[in-house]
Amino acid sequence: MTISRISPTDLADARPPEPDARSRNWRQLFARRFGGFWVLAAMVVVFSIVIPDIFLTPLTLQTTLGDSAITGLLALGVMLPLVAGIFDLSIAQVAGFAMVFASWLQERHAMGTVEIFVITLSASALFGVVSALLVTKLSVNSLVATLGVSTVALGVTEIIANGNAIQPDFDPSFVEFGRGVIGNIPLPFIYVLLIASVTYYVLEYTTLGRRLQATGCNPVAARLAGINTQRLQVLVLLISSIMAAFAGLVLATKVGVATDSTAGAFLFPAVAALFLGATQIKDGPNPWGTVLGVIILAVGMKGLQLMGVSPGVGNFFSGAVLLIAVAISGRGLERLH
Amino acid sequence: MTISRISPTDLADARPPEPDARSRNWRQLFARRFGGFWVLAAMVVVFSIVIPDIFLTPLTLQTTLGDSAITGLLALGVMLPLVAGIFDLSIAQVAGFAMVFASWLQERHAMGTVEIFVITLSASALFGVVSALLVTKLSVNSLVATLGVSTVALGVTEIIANGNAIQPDFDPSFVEFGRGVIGNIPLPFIYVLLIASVTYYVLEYTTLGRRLQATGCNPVAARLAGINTQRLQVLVLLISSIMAAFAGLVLATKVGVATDSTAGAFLFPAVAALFLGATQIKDGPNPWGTVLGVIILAVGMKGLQLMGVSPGVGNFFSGAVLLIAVAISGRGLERLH
Amino acid sequence: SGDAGGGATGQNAAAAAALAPYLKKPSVLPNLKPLPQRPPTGKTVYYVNTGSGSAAEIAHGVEAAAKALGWSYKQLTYNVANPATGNSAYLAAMNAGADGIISTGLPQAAIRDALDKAKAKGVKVVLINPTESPEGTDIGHVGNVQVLATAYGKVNALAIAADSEKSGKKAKVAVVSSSGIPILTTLTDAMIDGLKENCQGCEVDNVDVSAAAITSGQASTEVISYIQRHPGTNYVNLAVGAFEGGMRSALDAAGLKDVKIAGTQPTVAQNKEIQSGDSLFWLQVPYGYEAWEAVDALARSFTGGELTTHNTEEIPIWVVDKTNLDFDPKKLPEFPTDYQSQFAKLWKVSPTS
Amino acid sequence: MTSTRTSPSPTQPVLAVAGVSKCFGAHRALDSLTFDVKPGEVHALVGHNGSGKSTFVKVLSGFHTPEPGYRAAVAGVPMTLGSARAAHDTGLRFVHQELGLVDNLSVADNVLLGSAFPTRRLGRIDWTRARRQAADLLDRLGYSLDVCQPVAGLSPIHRTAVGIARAMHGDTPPHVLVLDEPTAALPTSGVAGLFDVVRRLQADGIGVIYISHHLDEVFEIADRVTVLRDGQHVATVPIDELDTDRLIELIVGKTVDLGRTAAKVGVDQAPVLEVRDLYAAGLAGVDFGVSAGEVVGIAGIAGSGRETVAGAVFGSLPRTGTVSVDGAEIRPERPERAIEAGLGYIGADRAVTGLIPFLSIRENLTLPRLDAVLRGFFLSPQREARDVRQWLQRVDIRPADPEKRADQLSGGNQQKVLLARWLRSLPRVLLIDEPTQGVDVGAVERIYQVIRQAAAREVSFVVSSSNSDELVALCNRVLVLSRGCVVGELSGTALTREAIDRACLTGALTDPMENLR
Ligand SMILES: Nc1ncnc2c1ncn2[C@@H]1O[C@H](COP(=O)(O)OP(=O)(O)OP(=O)(O)O)[C@@H](O)[C@H]1O
Ligand SMILES: Nc1ncnc2c1ncn2[C@@H]1O[C@H](COP(=O)(O)OP(=O)(O)OP(=O)(O)O)[C@@H](O)[C@H]1O
Ligand SMILES: [Mg+2]
Ligand SMILES: [Mg+2]
Repeated sequence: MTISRISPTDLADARPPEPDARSRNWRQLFARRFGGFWVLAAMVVVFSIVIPDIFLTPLTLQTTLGDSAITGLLALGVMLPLVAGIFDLSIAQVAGFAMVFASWLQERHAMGTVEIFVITLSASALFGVVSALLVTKLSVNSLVATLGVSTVALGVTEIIANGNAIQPDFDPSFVEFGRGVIGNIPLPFIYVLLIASVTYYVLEYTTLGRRLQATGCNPVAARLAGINTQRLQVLVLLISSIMAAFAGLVLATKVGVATDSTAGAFLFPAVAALFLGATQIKDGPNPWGTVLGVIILAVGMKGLQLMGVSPGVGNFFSGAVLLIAVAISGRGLERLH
Repeated sequence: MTISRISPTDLADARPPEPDARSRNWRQLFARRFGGFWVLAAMVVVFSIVIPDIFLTPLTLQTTLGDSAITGLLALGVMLPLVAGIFDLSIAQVAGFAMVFASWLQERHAMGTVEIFVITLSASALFGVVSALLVTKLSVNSLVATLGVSTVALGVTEIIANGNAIQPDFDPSFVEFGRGVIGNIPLPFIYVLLIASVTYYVLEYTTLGRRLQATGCNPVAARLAGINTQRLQVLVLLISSIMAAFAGLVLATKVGVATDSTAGAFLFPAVAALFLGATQIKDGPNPWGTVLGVIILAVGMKGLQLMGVSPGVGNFFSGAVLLIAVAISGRGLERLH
Repeated sequence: SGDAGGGATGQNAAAAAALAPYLKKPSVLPNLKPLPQRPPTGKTVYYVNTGSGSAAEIAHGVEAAAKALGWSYKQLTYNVANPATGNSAYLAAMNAGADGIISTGLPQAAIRDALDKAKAKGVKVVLINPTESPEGTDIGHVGNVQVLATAYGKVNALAIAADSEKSGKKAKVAVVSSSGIPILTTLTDAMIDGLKENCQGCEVDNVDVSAAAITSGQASTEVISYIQRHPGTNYVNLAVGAFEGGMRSALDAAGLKDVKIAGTQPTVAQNKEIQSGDSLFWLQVPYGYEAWEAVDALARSFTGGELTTHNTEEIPIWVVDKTNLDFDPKKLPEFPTDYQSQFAKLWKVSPTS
Repeated sequence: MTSTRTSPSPTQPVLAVAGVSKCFGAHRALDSLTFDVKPGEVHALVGHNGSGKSTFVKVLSGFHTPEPGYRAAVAGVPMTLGSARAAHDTGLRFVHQELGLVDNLSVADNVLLGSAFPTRRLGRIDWTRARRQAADLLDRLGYSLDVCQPVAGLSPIHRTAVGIARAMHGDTPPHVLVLDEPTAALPTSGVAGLFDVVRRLQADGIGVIYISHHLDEVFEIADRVTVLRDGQHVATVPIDELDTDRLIELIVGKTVDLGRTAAKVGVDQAPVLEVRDLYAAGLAGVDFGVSAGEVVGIAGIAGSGRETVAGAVFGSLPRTGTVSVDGAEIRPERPERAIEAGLGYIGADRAVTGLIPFLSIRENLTLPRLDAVLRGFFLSPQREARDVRQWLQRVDIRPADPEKRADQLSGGNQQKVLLARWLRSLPRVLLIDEPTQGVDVGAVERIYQVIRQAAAREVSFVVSSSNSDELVALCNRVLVLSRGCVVGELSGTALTREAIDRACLTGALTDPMENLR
């Protein structure tokens, strides 16, 4: 028994079914969520005019992507738990732990690549386990739990490093893992793309992804819709600590010297890229938006470094770009409220 | 997405303090919310046994309180906006800006104390204004806005400092402002106590405080109830930037040398103390809990330093204390979920 | 350790004598040969800059020296927090046609890639004040850290011994170091040796301060805790001026007004403290001179000489205390006297062309 | 609450607006509305879900800023819309659909929050006076409750009371009071109390805008009715010129018959859901069974435990006792187990317990049963969209845009999304609190139909409702609760509105516990 009248909403019903989510994203990308692309394009144009000979080179592409890969890995590592409503502040220090621990295993115990990989990832996952216990069993707010775990991880790292800069002799093959290049694309950035792709598919096209999003938006309702929200929280915290450890291993092989203060500095840039990305492509934290955010900030920094401006200008610029992009695309952050 | 968990709903579980709030607080203090006091007492006992001659001295008291004062000022500066549901990440870098800017005004322009005070506080308040515009006019999430403002503030500070340590010649009276001692209590710690008292009074006993709490608990309901939540958000962001500037001025006079990297390092400790304090005395962020959190962490660090442990142990310890205290008093953080 | 000798023994008096040369502003360059001919013009030299205060001094020096040689000077910045960007800056410099690259503050392991490429391309690299000893023979160094740390340790010991002699109190020295800067153990060891030789009954110990405390100017709180543990400490010696932020005010506030502050590599802040009497002495580092030396190494390698000429060379040391502070403490001192024209003469160019 | 001002002349409206529009993006939620209220008049505003009623209220209250080009006047004085302060100062007062209470604060706080707290020196709140003011206000409205308790634990009646008390608080009495679905969560007894209050305000010359989907209420209290449809003004008619059928026709464009669920045959077969010895907040040992395809109603006055049965059985509330589905027992407080076993649950508080904000209607709808839209391991957007569109039609969600954010839907449409979510996942037993809370009369019919269709396909229902007509229309059998116990069961011809109401009241009078005291 249908209601016999025509209203605007009824007419709307007559529209053809929505095209699938992917093509919609691409339409949005150049319609509603385009702020970041314009900012990126503007920067590329400006730098190409100001420093054409050194900016417009394959090397710039390669080093920009390479330099930003760690930030990207960490930003994606923060993103996944955030989708499920958990803010993991420990990620940078866990990466630092993995970096120092792996280097120490090689330097002190001359371990092989596989052992280093396995032991480092497992040890780092323990931090995720602690966070997960605190968040699920003791109902501690995730920011608080991971801030505490972050500080403990830093302490452990400092104790291991004992103040030294550790210079391991990794296997050449393992060094390639952090320093390799395919075409002009550094391997670490390829990891970023791979992880973003996997995360994207999981979030958009799997049951797990849908459940993570629901948990993040309203954990009570998600639980009453049959989602084991605690198990998901444990899962994302484990994954983020393992992703952090992975980033730490890349960092160890890429940089070649491990100190306890290296990784901590990546937290703010990673979070900035993530937040910037949360206004791009779709509402809220999302993998491709995050990658775009990473690239925007990296290109800006790169251009300024090539112009030789002082690092202070770099920070001023990063902050300003974040604010401008967010202001342009502001609405996307509603979901962060 | 659920950065909302960080701020709005949770942090003020704010059982409304009725007239008898004070006496109830004191009862709670030794009943439900006692975790921190036990941790503090345990530490004092342990250190008094292990290192009695150097721990139990007026100098220890004085330096512990003095060292923790900046952390305390910043923690209180983050606390007030947090009650109203706003997480101000920019506070440490704004303090850094104030420190460097004030020192620069003296060194470069030989300004007098009053001018320095007025100009520094006003200039720093501009950062609060920018955050407020972003948060209220463009609906940008407060974490994102203040992260951006924080980065810009750091950039401006670096540009002013230009990589150097600035050593101003402040008036002796102004130097006293940061270095004075009354009895064994350093002036900066007295500022912490004063600000905590005023904040406590405002939050617990005034209309403004009640409205701030309502805004933090449920901004939509608060707006529907006729509260001008945007004006309150502007207000707290202005106050927090001014409190940050105040902390920066104390830091400038206390330390005597201003660098662009000084203040940033206080963010994590301040937030840790605040979170620790949010489990103490009453549920959610509160002034006296924050002060207690600051003191717990400071006493622990001081004791460890006096025992001569390596710096890494200090971080390990801070993280562990935060986690243990939060775990003991965990129930207070239930609301954060 | 050692008897309570004390007082004005002959040994302590010898310290003052041994210190005297270091109190004079250095005026001659270390023993350097003139170049065989004027170096080729038109070279491009890149400075990879961290943006710190001392890096800015060095940048000015490199620019001036390059100008004197008719070279073009360019700079690239990098982010110290992300060591990978240093490597990238090197690659960008080579890509843009650098003939020589000079940098400060980058561990060799972090730029290994770039160093390999530089070697392959024949681009000359000079590192100034690196945190480690040079690897191999194809990298130029200015300010060999091992050599310098030993020299700095010795001179610091002399200066403290001399002051101890003057005041009649035995020195009990706390050397503030961060184990993150491993070379500081060398400096401490040299100081121990130096004091043993010149100051009977004096003691030295390390205070290990965390890297975070240093950057946030909180080293002072750890130092005060150290002094609480080791009462009687009367000298605080800092390996880097930046460690000193707020030390005087913190010591004063803790009632430790008698503890004297001294050290190496001051910033303008420490030199102002010498003037105001808040610091005892500081060993100055001639950043401009180091920059010219780095360019000198490049010039030598372009004229058939050795890039590694300065690799193990001592940098001129100048101990500045209240008695010999003769420069505006708002700027870092430039020495050795007239070093620019001395280099110009060695390079067979006019000093300001 | 007597007016000290010069009363506006009886002919001059206390509130008059014209040309008020509000757009959300491309969606025009309110289209050039003209509306007025006279002093002492109750002007009802009705319309289907999403027709723009709450939007209008939020525009008046300054929560939303309207599109330019409107005119507005309060008691003849022109005013600007879009500022909460201006709205309050000119004498407009609101009880919003979601009431807008801050759960963590006390009753007194909530009453005084928007206006001024009484203060002493240094701006210190005078708690004694504050509590007295709040208590007096509630007292004058005919409610007595402890003003120090947090509103989080209050019953719906008292929450509504707090909302009204807050609206009435202030130095100047209001010109206009706006009540947006104040009775959606109220039991019948509460409605009568509310009307007493409204009549008293009316007598004071206050104009009242009254929004409700309960048309009997409209006929009882309103002087005039304005009907909205899709944001557009349909008609404004004095109540005397209307009857129920005519009003329904104005709202939905046709007449509606809610019908009655066919009697269930074969009720004696083994129960699908069996509840034994259920204890929970407000429940003191409840037993019942539900057989396949049966619709069992739960009736009872407020506080009888009616509100907690569904949540306790499902496990969203703590409970003791046994709950089994098809003979398999379900552990308490494990909603995911309950769902696996075949239960579904829609709570009365949809914003907290049901809706996932930020996610689209589509994502909200399919959440508990995603397997149906999988292709292999991955979700198939095409399948999902097709599936969801069916349900948008079936329960009449407006706008029928699967990608619309669920939290931007009107209250009634949110309820429909949740119903569709659970009907779609075809549980063995669906537990619903207040199934048509806030749902317009046209959609109610739709929802009943869908429930009946599902029941015909062997889905069982437990429906607790404060609306006796609803229970009669929907249920095969109704259990009457009182003080936490089942005191009666009505079915077949015995199942009438009068019988339910009588049983509810007598149950409360003949309390089994009374004899023990
Ligand atoms: N914040 C918003 N953003 C976008 N659309 C909105 C928003 N608020 C309301 N709408 C839309 O405006 C229209 C009118 O909603 P409104 O809440 O006024 O309906 P209503 O008449 O009160 O319905 P109900 O009887 O269900 O409460 C609906 O289509 C709704 O989806
Ligand atoms: N989740 C809860 N937490 C704390 N107390 C609660 C909770 N739910 C209900 N209560 C309290 O339990 C008591 C019973 O609640 P209920 O809603 O059944 O009251 P009631 O008798 O129906 O009152 P009214 O007739 O006014 O509706 C009330 O005092 C209520 O405040
Ligand atoms: Mg409505
Ligand atoms: Mg009730």
